[in-house]
Amino acid sequence: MTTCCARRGLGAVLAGGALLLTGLVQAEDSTQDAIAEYRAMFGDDNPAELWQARGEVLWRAPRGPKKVSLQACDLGLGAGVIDGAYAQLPRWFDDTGQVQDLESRLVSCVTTLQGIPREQFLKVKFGDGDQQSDLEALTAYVVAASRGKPIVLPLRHPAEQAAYALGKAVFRYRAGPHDFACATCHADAGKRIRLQELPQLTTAAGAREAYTHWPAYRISQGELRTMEWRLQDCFRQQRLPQLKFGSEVAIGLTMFLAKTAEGGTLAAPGIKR
Amino acid sequence: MFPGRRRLLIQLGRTGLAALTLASGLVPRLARAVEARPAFTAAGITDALKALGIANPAQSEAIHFRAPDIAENGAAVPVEVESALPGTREILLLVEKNPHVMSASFSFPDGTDAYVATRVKVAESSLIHAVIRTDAGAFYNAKLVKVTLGGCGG
Amino acid sequence: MSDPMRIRAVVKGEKVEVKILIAHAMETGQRKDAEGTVVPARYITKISASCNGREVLAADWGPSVSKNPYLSFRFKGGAKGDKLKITWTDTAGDSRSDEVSIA
Amino acid sequence: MKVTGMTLVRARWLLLAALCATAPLTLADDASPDVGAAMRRSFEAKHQAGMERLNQDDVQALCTRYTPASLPPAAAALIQQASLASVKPPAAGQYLGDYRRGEQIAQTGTGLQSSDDPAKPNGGNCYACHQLAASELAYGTIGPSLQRYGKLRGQSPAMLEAAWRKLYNPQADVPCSNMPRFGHQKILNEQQLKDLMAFLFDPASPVNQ
Repeated sequence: MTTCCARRGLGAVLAGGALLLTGLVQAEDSTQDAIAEYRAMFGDDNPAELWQARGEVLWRAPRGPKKVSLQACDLGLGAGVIDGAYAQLPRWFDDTGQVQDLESRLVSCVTTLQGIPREQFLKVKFGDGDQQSDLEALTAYVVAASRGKPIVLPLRHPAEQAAYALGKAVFRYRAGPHDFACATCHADAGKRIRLQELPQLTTAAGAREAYTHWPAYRISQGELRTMEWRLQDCFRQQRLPQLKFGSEVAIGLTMFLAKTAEGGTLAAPGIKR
Repeated sequence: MFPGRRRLLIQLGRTGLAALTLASGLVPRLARAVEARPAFTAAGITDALKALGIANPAQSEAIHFRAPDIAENGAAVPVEVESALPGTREILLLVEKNPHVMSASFSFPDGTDAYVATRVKVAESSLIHAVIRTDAGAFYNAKLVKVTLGGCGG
Repeated sequence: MSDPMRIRAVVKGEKVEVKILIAHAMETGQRKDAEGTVVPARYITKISASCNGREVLAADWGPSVSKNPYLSFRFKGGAKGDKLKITWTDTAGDSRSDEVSIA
Repeated sequence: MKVTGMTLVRARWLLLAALCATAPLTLADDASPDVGAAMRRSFEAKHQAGMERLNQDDVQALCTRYTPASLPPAAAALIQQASLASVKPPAAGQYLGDYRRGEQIAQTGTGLQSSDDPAKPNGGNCYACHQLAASELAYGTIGPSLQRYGKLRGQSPAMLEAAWRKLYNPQADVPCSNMPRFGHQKILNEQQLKDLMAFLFDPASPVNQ
């Protein structure tokens, strides 16, 4: 039974031969078609749901020294409002005097409302096998409540504008032994790394394509990954030191991406290679 | 080491040192202490089928087997099998190039469709076999899945 | 302690379509953690489904079923409101059952 | 910038002068936020990835500010000149190593990340950006296809020298190129560069099939 051929593959070759397409173009297209099929086969059955479910429990349960739930947490649209909140983040918060993304805002709520120390809560920022991250679960839950909502970021506060300007500048900051910047891979249209298409993050279309699907379940890791993780891992691959959680560069880049993606419809948590 | 496997090693290396070793563990060589079922410790298709008591299954186009031609990531390859063979009792999934070929078996009582969709780990480009046990003997169909690299590779 | 499964069971014509996502690491026993310690093998070996107490699927799994497993199947004889129960057991002897009403 | 440090310090002054004379843009005038300072506040050293990696050399600073298309000609000329001077040819004019090892280097994406083992050799990760062997489907398109590189060009001394230069310091040919300066930044050592050269030029290499 080991000699059996790939029936689908053979069928494609026969069909292509009849049309006498040029070999190179055909090979290119069939590779991309196959990848598209791979992605399509995952459908809507996204393990990110497991994180969303856990996040919902964490959101509602009285926890921490103060034994309260997060239902009084203000994510920008008022206490306890999660519907559409992610679509309007990052934003300025008067109570902390900072521009915050969803994740750093969740940390503020957990520390101030529930009294859980920041270090304790952030001990597992990013989950790994047995070590589950409460932050990832909460993020997944809140993000899912903005599915189908358009991104709206008016940037009325000067600090929001400053965050955007910083992110935009950081995007082109070349450094490290490889001279990489975000722009090295994400400033041009129609490029790819290996077989991975690269979104052109300087355009609305490209930024929307990327931003509206993050956070995402990463198949390669079997984990739900957040935007803070995404940025930290990009800088790791740029060969730079480690991006600090909730740092001004993390918030700035997120603001730059979100603002560039403004008007896009959120579809996160997504599913990624 | 096959090129496909090496590529996967590189690909999985992206999560760092931990992942370099994770890669080698993607499809494990099982300790007998953990795994007592002979089909799940068999190294090749022949041995696995022998352990399952199946000899010389015939290929059948009545087994609809859907899997992508190319998998962006071997950690999860979607597969969908539906058997139109009458009296289908069991669907077995075997990944030929995995060190342990046997991935899963599904049995269907009366009233349940001879259909299953799941996701399996594929260590390197490989044929995936769907073996069907029916009241009238065993049949199979297979599909080649190429495992490739997607991202920055580190 | 394991997390609940996500189970969707919907009547489609004369059949019930079931889709399941399970929170399980499906550890192969070869992976090392960040400190270089081998993470012991731990994966689901058995999974079964029953509808109002009648078995509708039984499966044997090895470690090459993907992490956070997905499983979909279809059966006849289920109706809206019937109870569908899924149970898995892993190599560590841990086991979990979750039940949903068919929609 | 050890090798070209002196050259570039001088080049920078020349560049400033050139830019001041021709355009309002200089390295000093910057209405944008102090990105370098924000970067230093936002990162922390991790394993082999120390904070010094956030510091920019002159090429990085200029290429942060400009793309190859927007780079003022004076700056481009200075980058090229300094980069050309940085290129160190291999010992005894031996450009070609082992294409099999070269293929490994082209396939390997690790090296110099905080998560990488510093004891292991760095990869070149060529396939991330370039098509090389026809048999490898998983290739990137950030850089041009290098399929049949040697077959199309032959092995004349000029060809070998040009390819070595591109691997060693691509800024010598394309100022503000996206490609890493593999030799100049010591990402790959001389033997690794020779192995990659063989991967490109050896008639038996999969690149030339």
